[in-house]
Amino acid sequence: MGHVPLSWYLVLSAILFALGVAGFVYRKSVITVFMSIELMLNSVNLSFVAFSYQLQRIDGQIYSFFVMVVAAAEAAVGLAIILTIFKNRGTLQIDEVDSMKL
Amino acid sequence: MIDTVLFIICAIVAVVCGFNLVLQKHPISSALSLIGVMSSLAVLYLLLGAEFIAMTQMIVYGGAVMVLFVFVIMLLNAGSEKASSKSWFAQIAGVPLLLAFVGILAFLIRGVLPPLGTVAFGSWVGGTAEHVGQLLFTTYLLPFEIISVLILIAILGAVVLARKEID
Amino acid sequence: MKEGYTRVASLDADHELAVADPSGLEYPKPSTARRMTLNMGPQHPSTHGVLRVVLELDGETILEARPEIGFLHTGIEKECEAKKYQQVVPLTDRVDYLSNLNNNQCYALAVEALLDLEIPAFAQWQRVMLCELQRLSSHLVWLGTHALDMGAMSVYFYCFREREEILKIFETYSGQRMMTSYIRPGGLALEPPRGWHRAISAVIERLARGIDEYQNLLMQNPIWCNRTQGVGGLDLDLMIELGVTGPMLRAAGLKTDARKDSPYGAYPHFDFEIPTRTGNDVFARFEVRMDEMRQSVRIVRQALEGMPSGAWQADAPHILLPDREKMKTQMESLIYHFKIVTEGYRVPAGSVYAVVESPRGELGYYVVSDGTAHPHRVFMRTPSFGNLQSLGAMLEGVLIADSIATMGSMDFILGDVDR
Amino acid sequence: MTFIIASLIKIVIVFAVFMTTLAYLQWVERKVLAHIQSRTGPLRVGPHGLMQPLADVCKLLTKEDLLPPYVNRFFYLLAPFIAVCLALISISIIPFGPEITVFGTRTDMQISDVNVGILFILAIGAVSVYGVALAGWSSNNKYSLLGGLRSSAQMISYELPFTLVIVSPLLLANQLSFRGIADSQAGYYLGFIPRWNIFQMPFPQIFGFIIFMIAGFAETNRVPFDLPEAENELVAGFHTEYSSMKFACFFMSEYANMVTITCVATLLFLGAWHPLFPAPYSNWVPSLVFLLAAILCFYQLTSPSPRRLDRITFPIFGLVALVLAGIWAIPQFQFILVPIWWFVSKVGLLLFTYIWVRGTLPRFRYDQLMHFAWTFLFPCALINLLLTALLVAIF
Amino acid sequence: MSVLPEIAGDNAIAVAIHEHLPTAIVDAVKAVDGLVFYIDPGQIVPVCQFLKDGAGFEQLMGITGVDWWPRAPRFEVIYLLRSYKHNQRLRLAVRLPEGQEIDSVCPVWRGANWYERETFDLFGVVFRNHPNLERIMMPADWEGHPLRKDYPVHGHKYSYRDE
Repeated sequence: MGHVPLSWYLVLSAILFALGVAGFVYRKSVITVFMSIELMLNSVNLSFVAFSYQLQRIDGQIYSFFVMVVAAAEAAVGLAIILTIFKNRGTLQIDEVDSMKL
Repeated sequence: MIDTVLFIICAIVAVVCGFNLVLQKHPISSALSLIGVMSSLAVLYLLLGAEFIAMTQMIVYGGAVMVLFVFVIMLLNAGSEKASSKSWFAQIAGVPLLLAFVGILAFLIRGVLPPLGTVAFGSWVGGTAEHVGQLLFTTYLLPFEIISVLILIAILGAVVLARKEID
Repeated sequence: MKEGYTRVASLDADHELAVADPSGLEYPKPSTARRMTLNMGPQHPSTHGVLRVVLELDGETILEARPEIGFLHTGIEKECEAKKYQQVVPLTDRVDYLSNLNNNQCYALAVEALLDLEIPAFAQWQRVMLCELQRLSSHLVWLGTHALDMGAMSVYFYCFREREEILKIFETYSGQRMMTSYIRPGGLALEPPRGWHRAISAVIERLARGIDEYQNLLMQNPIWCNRTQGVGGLDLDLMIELGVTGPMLRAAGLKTDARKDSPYGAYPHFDFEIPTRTGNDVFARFEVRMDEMRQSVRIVRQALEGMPSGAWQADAPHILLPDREKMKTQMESLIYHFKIVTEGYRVPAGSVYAVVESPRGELGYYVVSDGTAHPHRVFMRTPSFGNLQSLGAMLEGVLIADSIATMGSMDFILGDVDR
Repeated sequence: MTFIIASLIKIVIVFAVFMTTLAYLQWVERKVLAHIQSRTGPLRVGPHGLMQPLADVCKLLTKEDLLPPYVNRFFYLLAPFIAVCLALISISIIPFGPEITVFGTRTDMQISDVNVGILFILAIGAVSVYGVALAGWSSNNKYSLLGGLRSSAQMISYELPFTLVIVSPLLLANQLSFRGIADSQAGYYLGFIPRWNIFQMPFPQIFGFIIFMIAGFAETNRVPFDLPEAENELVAGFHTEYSSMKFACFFMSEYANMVTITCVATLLFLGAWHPLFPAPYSNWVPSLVFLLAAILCFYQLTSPSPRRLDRITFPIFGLVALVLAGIWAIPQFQFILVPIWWFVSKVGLLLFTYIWVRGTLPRFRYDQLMHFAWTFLFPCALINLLLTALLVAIF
Repeated sequence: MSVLPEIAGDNAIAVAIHEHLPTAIVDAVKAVDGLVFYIDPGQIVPVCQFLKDGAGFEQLMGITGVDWWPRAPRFEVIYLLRSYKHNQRLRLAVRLPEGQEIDSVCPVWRGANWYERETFDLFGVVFRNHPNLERIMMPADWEGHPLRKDYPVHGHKYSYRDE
C-alpha cells in the first residue's frame, strides 16, 4: 500500500454526507441542524477536491471555493435568523418554532 | 506510506467527529466536532494538493463561520437539546435508509465510476494560490463577482435581521 | 453555564401584556430582556474594598446597578460609645483610612466645640498643613488606583512613590505612617519633630512638579480622554438630593467647599481657591481633583511660610495629658495624668455637628454628650456614604467598563462607607 | 533521510530557543515595566533576577491544579491545550535566516517552508480564538464568559484589518511564502536605502506596518486591547478559573503569539534578516553593538552602584558581551550569525515596543475598541491595500 | 394655635416654619453650633418639604438616631440639612417613643434612602413608606439593633447564613 485510492476519499465524503443528513433529520436544535448542513457542504467539497485531483484540473477547487463562500454568507444570514428566533421565541427547539405549520 | 497514514488518521478523526456532531446533545460539543471535521478535511485537501483550498477551509470555515457559530451559541447560552418526539418513520427507517444510501454510493463509486487513480502526496500540486487565482479571475470572473455581491447582500441581511429593534 | 443567565421574561409589566398570540397557540414568551446578573464584588479588583455591586446586564450594558454595602461594617459608632473621649481618636483613623487626619480633625473640632476649648495658632496651622498633606496623599492614591482601573499601570507606581514621601513625613510626626491619630482634642498628639519644615518643603516641591507630570501623562492621552469624557455624569440636582458632596459636586459646577463655606481651624488665614468644572463627568472630576492638589500644595506652602510660633497644645491641663517630664516631677501633673487616664474628662452635655472638607467631600461628626466622660453618641456623616448612594443612578445604561471608571472617579473608601 | 534528520535538529533547536525566549521574554517584560515605573523588578532569584523564569516555571508547575466543580470539564481542560498548541505551531514556518550550508547540507533556517505560509499563519490565527472562547465558556463563570465573548468578537474584528494589511506586502513580493517575501526585500535603493517593505517602492508600507502592529496588539490581547482579560473589569477574564499549569499555558500562548506576530511583522515589513546597511559594513554592526554593551558594563563600574552584587555581575556581563562581539567578528561564522542577529534585533525591538506600550497606555473601552477597528483601522487598511494595488499595477 | 418656643423666636427659619405649619415645632434647644428644632413626628414630611422648597435646604446630609434609653421618649431621630443657596446648616430632631413609626422623607430627598435604612438597621426605628426598608449594614438575618443602648455588647452571636 503505497498510495491511497481516490475512491476512499469519495467514500469518506459519502459517509460524512450521510452523517450530515442524519444530523439534519434527527437533531432538534436549530443551530445543530444548521451545523449538519455545513457538514454536508463540507463533504461535497471533499468530493469536488478529490475529483479535481483525479482530473488534474482546478475547476473542482474553484467550485469548492464558491461553496465555502456561499456557506459563509449562509452562516451569516442563518445565524442572524437564529438570533431573531431566539429573541422572539426564547427557544431553539425546532419543533417549538413551528408557527408556520398548520 | 506517510500519506496513507495521514489519510487514515484524518478520515477516522473526520468520521468520529461527524458521529459526535450527530450524537452530542450540547450544541457547543457539536460545533467543536464540526471544527474537528473541518480541520481533518483541511489536511485531506493538502494531501490532494489543494493548498489554497486547505488554508481557506481553515480561515473561512474554522476561523469565521464556526467562530460565528460558537459565538452565537455562547451568546444565546443555548442549553442542551431536549429529547422530543421524532416521527415514527424516521425512528424506524432512518438509520437503515442512511446505511443503504452510503452503501449505494460506495457501490457507485467502486463499481460504476470509471476506475479512479490513487493519490500520491505531492505528485500534483495544482491548487496553489497562483493557480486558483489565475482561474478565478479569468474563467470564473463572472461567478466570482456575483458571489461577492451575494456576500454583500448576506451581510446586509444579517445586519438587518440582527438589529436590536427587530420588532 | 448552568445558571449563567437568569432569564427574566420581561422587565416592565406592559411588555408582558403586549404578548398577544393571534393563533391562540402556547409558546414561550419572548425574552427581549435577557438579563444576566453579575455580582461585582465583594471581592473584585475595582471595587476598592468590599463593595458589592449587583449588576443587571444586557450584554455589556448595565440595566440596573444596586450597590450593597456593609461588608466592612465594624461598628465604630457603637465602639465610640464605650470609649472615653480621648480614646475615640484612634477609632476615627480607621473610618477613612486614607484621610485619617481629616477625621481626627473633625472629631477634635466637635469635642473642642463642646468643651469650648481654644486651640493655639501654631497647632491650628500645623493641623491645616497636615490635613492638606493628607489630602494630597489621598488624592494620589485615588489617582493611582483610578488610572490602574483604566489600565494605565505606571501612574499607579508614580503616585504611590510620591505618597510614600508624605507618609514618611507623617511617620516622623507621629510614629505612624497611616493611622496617625495625630490631631487630638486640644491640639496635637506630639510636638512636631525637628526639621519638619525642611522635610515638608522638600516633599511639596517635588509634588508640585509631579502633579503636572501626571496630569500631562493622562490628559494628553486620547484613550484616557475617550474613556473618561462624558462618562458617569448625573444631573446636579439629583446628585445634591442623593447626598453627594465634595469633588463630584464641584465637577458638576457647584462651588462648595466646607473650608470656605464654614471655615474651621486656621483656614480663614489661607488664600486658596475652590476649583470647579462644569463637565460633570469622570474627566471633570479628574481635573477638579488635580486642581485641588495644586491648591493643597499652595496651602502647604503658605503654611510653611507663615507658620506662627506658639504652643502645640491648648492650655487645658484637665483635658490634655501632661508632659512626661512634668508628670514625673510635679504632683499636680501626676494627679491630672491619673485622672485623665482612669476617668477621662467630662464634657458638658450638649450636641454639636462639626464639619470638615475631607478629600472625598463633606465629613461631619455629630457628637452628643450627656455630661459624662464617654460620648453618648458619635455619628459620622461620611462623604463616601452619600457619594456611593448615587452610584446606582450613575451606572444605569452604561457599559461595564464605564462602571469601573465611574467608581474610580467617585473615590469612595469602604471603611468610610460602612464605618 | 538527511531531510528528516535536518528537520529534527531544526525542530529541537527552534523549540528550545523558542521556549527559553518565552520564559525570558516575561523576565524582560517585568524588568522593562519595572524600570518604566521606577522600580527594580525581579532581583532575588539569581543576579538581576535572571533565574526568575526558572523559579516561575517551578512555581507554576508545583502550584495546586484546581478543577472547579461546576466547569464543563472536557472543554475546560481542552481550552489551554488548544491555546498553547496553536500558539506554538505557528513558529514552525517562520524563517530566521537565509539558506545556509552546514556540513555540506543545504538547508533553510526554518522548520518548514510552506508555499502558502502567510495563509497558514492566518489560518492558525483564525482558529486560535477557540482556546480563549472555550476557556471563557467552559469555566461557568460570568466574568470568564464575558471575557470569552469579548475576545472572540475582538479577534474577528481585528482579523480583517490584519488580513487586509498583510496583502499589501504580498502584492509587492508577488509571493505567499515567507522565504520569498524575505528574499524580495534584499538589496538597496541608491546603494544605501534598504528595500525593506516599509521603504519599498512603489508604495512604502509604513502605514501598513503601523496598522499591522496595532491589529497585532489586538490579536494578542495586549494593552491597550487587553479587554478579554481586563483585570479591573473582568477579574482575569477568560482565565479567571485557571490555575497552575493550565494558567501557564494561556500565559505562554500569549507570549508565543507576541513573538509570532513580531516575527511576521519583521518578515513582512522590516526586511526580515536583511541588514540596514549594505554588506561589508552591516557585518560589523553586531560586533560593534556588543562592544558598546561591554564598554557600558565596564563603565558602570566606575560609578558607585547601590547594589553590591553589581560589582561582580557587571564585569561578567561585560565579558560575555566581549566574547559575543568576538564571535560575531569571526568571518567564517558571519554568514550564519549576522542575518540571525539582524532578525533577532528587529524582533526584539518590536517586542520592546509591546512592553513599552503596556507600561504607558490605558485600556480601551469595549465599544471604543470595536469602533476603532471598524471605522478607523479597517478603512485605513482598505485604502492602503487599494493604493498599493493601484501603484503596483501601474509600475 | 401653638406658640413658637421662646428661644427660637428670632430665628428666621423657625418663624417661617411656624407660619407655614403652626404646630410643627414642638421644642427648640440651643446646641453648641446653633439651634436644634424638635419637630412633631407626624409633620416631619411637610416640614422637610417646606424646608426644601421654601427655605432652600437642597441637601439632606444625613439622618441618624440617638438612643436615650432608659429615658422616655426613647429615641431622637436627627435630620442634618444643608442649604447651598444660603450657605446654611440646620438640624432637626424628632422625639420618638419606642415602637412608634415615623414617616420616611424619601419622597422629599431621594438621598434619605440609605440613611433611613441605616437608622432602621442600627436603631430599629421604622420609617413608613420607605421604598426598601431593609438592613443595610448588618446581615439580613441579624437580630437586634446594635446601636441601641440596651444591645448586649458582650458575647458571640453571628451568622453568615444569608449571602
